[in-house]
Amino acid sequence: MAQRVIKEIIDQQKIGPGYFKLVIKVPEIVAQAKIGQFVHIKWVAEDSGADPLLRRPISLNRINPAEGTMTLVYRVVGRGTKVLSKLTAGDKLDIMGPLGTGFSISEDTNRVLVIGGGVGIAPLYPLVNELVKQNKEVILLLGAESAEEVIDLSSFEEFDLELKVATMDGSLGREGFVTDYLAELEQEIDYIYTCGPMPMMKVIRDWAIDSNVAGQASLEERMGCGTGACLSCVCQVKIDGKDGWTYKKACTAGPVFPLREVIFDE
Amino acid sequence: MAQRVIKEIIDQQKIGPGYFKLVIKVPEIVAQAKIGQFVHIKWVAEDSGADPLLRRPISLNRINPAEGTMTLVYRVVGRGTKVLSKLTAGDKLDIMGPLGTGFSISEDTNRVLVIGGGVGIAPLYPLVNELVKQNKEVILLLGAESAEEVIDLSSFEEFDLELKVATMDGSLGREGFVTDYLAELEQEIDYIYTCGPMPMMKVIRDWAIDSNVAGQASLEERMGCGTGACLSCVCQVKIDGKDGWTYKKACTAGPVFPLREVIFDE
Amino acid sequence: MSKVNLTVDLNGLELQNPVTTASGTFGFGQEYKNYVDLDKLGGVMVKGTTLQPKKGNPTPRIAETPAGMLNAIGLQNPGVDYFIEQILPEIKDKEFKTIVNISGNTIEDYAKLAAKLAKTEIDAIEINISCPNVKKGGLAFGTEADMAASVVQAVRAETSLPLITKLSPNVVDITEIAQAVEEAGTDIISLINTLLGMKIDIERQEPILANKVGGLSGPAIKPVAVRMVYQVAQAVDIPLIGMGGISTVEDAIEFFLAGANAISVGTANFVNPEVTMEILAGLEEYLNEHDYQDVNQIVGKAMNS
Amino acid sequence: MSKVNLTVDLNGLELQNPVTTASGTFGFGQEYKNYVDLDKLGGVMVKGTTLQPKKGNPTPRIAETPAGMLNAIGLQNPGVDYFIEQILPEIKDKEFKTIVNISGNTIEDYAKLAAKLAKTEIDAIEINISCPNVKKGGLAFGTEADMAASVVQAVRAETSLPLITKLSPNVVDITEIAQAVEEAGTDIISLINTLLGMKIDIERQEPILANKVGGLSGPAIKPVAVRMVYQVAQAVDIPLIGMGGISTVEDAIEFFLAGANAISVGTANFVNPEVTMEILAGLEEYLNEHDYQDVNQIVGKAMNS
Ligand SMILES: Cc1cc2nc3c(=O)[nH]c(=O)nc-3n(C[C@H](O)[C@H](O)[C@H](O)COP(=O)(O)OP(=O)(O)OC[C@H]3O[C@@H](n4cnc5c(N)ncnc54)[C@H](O)[C@@H]3O)c2cc1C
Ligand SMILES: Cc1cc2nc3c(=O)[nH]c(=O)nc-3n(C[C@H](O)[C@H](O)[C@H](O)COP(=O)(O)OP(=O)(O)OC[C@H]3O[C@@H](n4cnc5c(N)ncnc54)[C@H](O)[C@@H]3O)c2cc1C
Ligand SMILES: Cc1cc2nc3c(=O)[nH]c(=O)nc-3n(C[C@H](O)[C@H](O)[C@H](O)COP(=O)(O)O)c2cc1C
Ligand SMILES: Cc1cc2nc3c(=O)[nH]c(=O)nc-3n(C[C@H](O)[C@H](O)[C@H](O)COP(=O)(O)O)c2cc1C
Ligand code: FES
Ligand code: FES
Repeated sequence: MAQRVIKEIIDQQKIGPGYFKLVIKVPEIVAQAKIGQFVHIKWVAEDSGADPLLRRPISLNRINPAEGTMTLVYRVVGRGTKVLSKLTAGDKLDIMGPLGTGFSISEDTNRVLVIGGGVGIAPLYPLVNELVKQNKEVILLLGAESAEEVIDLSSFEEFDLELKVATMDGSLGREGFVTDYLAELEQEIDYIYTCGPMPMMKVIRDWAIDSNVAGQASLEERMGCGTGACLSCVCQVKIDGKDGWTYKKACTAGPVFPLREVIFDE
Repeated sequence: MAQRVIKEIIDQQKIGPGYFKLVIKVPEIVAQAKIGQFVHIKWVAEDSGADPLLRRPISLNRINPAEGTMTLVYRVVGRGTKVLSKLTAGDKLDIMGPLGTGFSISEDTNRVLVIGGGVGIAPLYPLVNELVKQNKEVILLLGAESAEEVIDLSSFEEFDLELKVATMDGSLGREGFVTDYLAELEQEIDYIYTCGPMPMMKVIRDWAIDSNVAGQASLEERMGCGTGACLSCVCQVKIDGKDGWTYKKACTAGPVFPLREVIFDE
Repeated sequence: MSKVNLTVDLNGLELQNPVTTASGTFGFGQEYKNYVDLDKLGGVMVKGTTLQPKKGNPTPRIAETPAGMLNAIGLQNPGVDYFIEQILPEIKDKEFKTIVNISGNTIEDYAKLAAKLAKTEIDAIEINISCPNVKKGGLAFGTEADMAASVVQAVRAETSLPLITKLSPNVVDITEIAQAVEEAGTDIISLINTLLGMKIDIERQEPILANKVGGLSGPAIKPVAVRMVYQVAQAVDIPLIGMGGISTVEDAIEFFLAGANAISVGTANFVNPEVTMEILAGLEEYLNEHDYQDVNQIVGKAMNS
Repeated sequence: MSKVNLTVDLNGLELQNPVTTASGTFGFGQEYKNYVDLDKLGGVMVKGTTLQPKKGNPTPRIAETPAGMLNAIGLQNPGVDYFIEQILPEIKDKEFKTIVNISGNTIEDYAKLAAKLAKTEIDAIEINISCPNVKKGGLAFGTEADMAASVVQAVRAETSLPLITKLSPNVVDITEIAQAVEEAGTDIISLINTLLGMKIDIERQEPILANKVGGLSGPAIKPVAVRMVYQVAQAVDIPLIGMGGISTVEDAIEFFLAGANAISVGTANFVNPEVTMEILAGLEEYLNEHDYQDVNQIVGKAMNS
């Protein structure tokens, strides 16, 4: 059951250009958190007024029930994340979570493709960890602007999996889009998981449809409440029926949706 | 010439129940500051948004040109002062100053009465210091809720002057209003300076009119700009002429006005 | 702390306390059950309901603004029939009053909605007159006294349920609209709905909301809301439910003092899902500290100051 | 940084750049000379001026609200004659355009003010139509199209100075008023004036402002202002001066993109007295970074998106 707690930050580090990793102890939330879920957070500072007003949704990057901690990895893109990046150990965070419907892993899949792009790599660590634990054969494709922005690279390298990296500036792995690897996949795969920029996920979805492979995608949409009440976070998802699609709430039905059913702003 | 600078706080201490003393190095401003003037300040914090919005006017409690520092003493009464009280050395303050027309000292006065009430004592230290330096005979009356709220008491005690204290709870000096001393003044006085709550200053003004003693009072009014542009800070001051009074701007013509000409919300 | 009376009687609609949640910000209540003891709320204005299901607007549907937010949800909702059959059964036994916020594009829409709801176990209808009247070129019903009154009359004719009419703030003189809907038979007035606003993305050089314009809510609009409650309280004799930017108990008290008999919390639920419970506790404390026995004692206190 | 053109021609009123200061927030300019290089401003709308000197309202005259402030100064000013004789001589040689904001309670007031100012060396008149019309029971001139138009016509008849009409946001349809004043002969429209608001002191249980209600300004109202500029830009053919909550260059750019040809900074001067200079520098930077040669190129860019 999701709840709201206010807790002190244990640690915050800059981990790349505009990338930050924040650790916080919230046993209540961690105990229930599942892979692919997120928290809806707000910094608590002495002069926190009503500006900025809203919470910010951030995925769980590490879920550590033993220690009761969770890690969030985020990129500074606007005011809210900027404020967040200035907080240090001891500062407080107001957290709602765990929220949403995360990734699910089917027993029937064996060879699994995981593709992350940019900050979209953040929620993939717990997923990959679980896939490996369940002895799936994992092919992990990571894309980013530059080597410094490939989140959790060293952690992924410790797993027994096939790892390929593409960077736009060529500073690590192949130069170009991570999706360029798709055409070269040598083995059949059973399932795809992806999180990253919309254009990337669109390419992957089209490939998945062509290749007849099912999968899951984690989406982003602006959120008000985070609990399903405000209907601001809806995503277009295909369904059978009159119009062929419906709006589903990213904060409750998502953020993870069936890859091939997602309609990306088209 | 007043200016705007953003500088780091050197020190902040709690000096009484809800009373704080803040030291900041602003040589540009200190070099020009005169007794009775004020600064118009705003905290600068990472998450400073537009709420709270406005600056806060605070009087100069210590002006130290040798070190380039100034001291502000203030009481927490609302959101702005609360935020301010949480800042520590290294945090930044956005300061406009020095502002306003402060106290003036006439060569013709000799025996001078200075009366401060509550946080209104804050701007009186530089005044008393100057009066003593000019060899005036100073009678200083200080009033507050309790002993802990008598700002700068030990500093005043170092001066060669007549000092009397009244507290509402009787924890220091006489129990009751500082204005109770007025009736018992043994010597004629030439001039009065006062700063404090409006009811106190009203009693003092009436006494000054009755006793035919001139003086100066430092007033408070809500301020927008602090530079004379917005007309929010006006005080009613008597003048010769049609209506007998006019509105004068506390931020430029004041905050110090001729005591007997002030009309207090009547 | 001694016990104070928090029950309010809004012209027949009795609330166990005057703290309600604003339509569109609290879903159907259930969405907040992890954070709020729903049974402690005075009332829940459920999400705006229309005759037919509505998909709503494309996204982005919200944007953040200084101390506020814009929304253009576009009244996404499953339609009144679905509400009656699927949702109402789940909430009707709650302690809070279930108030259904209805929206239409013609007077007939409103009348039909009222007729359907009149037969159910809901506690009251809230008429959202900020919707565009398609027959009048999209002008909102709530911006002209006679249009507003016609909607209320049409709904009144269909039901004896307590009627709340929710005013739009995008008008010159809110008291004129308030008096018109009072005369047309509303039992209660709620105010304010959102102010029309816009935010532009300066990199993409286009409005952030897919719908371009949206409704401004949150602390930013509180001064406008307090002013309107204050004005309407002096202009009508029926009870008011005040809202617009309420985020703390201090905000709520401002509305009571301005003349509101009950209050509604909207955007603040997003910021702090527990805010309604905090307001409720804070209200009792304020009343106690100021020696009141009854919340009704502070209603309109700032009016004759 | 390559040089970009910042001059704007507002239907005959040429500004060296589109950054001006809003009436009532910048005095007569001189008050900010320690903080701002006044000669670098596009224009200064001086404090609202009336026929007779006005003492204004009792204090408190301002109150802080979430991301905004309320003011009820009550048009304190020394009167138009004093302005012409004592103040104008000191500012008329400045590089910025001197724009005199005029207020009246009757149409004749406005006409007389215009007649007096027509003979001086000011650069333009800004008509504040948010003032109450005493003959119409205090309804603001700016809330009805025909009243607004009458004021503009009366002023137009007295002067060939560039005329700016400043719209009130407290209306249902701002485009209707805009079109009426355009037709009545205004050269330029400025918008928005303040929204009517109130704040209550919950300890004293009365409104904070001595005048009870006041005008809401600052970042809180920016979304409303941007929306209105966007709407009016599509409804009229004359240039617009946009304002309402502009505190940063990003805010200013929102207004240009929405359709403003120039902008005005009000409340933000109080918060940061150097804000106009920062906006000016930031504007050049934005234009450079986005490869524009001329600020006029971005005007209305969000309109047809
Ligand atoms: C379920 C979910 C999980 C996410 N996980 C992560 C993560 O692990 N790491 C990370 O860096 N980012 C993540 N994001 C994106 C993150 O929420 C935004 O980058 C962040 O809200 C931007 O806030 P800001 O104040 O810096 O930007 P601003 O642009 O100033 O924000 C303004 C408003 O827009 C919203 N907004 C802006 N961009 C986005 C976006 N991409 N998605 C949703 N709302 C947005 C903000 O929440 C805010 O309400 C996630 C988003 C969602 C929906
Ligand atoms: C010239 C001058 C000198 C001052 N010097 C001192 C000083 O040395 N020490 C000190 O403790 N206080 C001083 N004050 C009062 C101080 O400015 C207020 O206590 C402070 O602004 C309150 O801010 P707040 O946010 O805590 O209160 P809030 O009530 O939250 O403030 C809301 C708004 O009201 C204004 N306001 C509230 N109370 C006052 C007040 N008494 N005077 C002016 N504006 C007010 C605030 O500035 C703000 O705009 C002085 C005031 C003036 C005008
Ligand atoms: C996301 C959102 C959706 C809303 N939907 C509705 C609605 O369906 N019907 C309605 O009458 N008001 C709706 N409103 C308006 C609110 O009920 C309320 O009147 C307004 O937001 C002001 O209150 P607040 O500032 O506390 O949010 C909505 C507001 C928001 C923020
Ligand atoms: C203290 C104050 C005084 C004002 N006086 C006037 C005035 O005399 N005439 C006028 O047309 N507008 C006046 N205004 C309105 C501003 O010019 C401006 O339209 C409004 O404040 C919105 O802009 P802002 O949010 O940038 O302040 C005043 C505003 C403030 C805050
Ligand atoms: S964020 Fe409110 S419904 Fe999803
Ligand atoms: S504070 Fe603006 S004139 Fe004094």
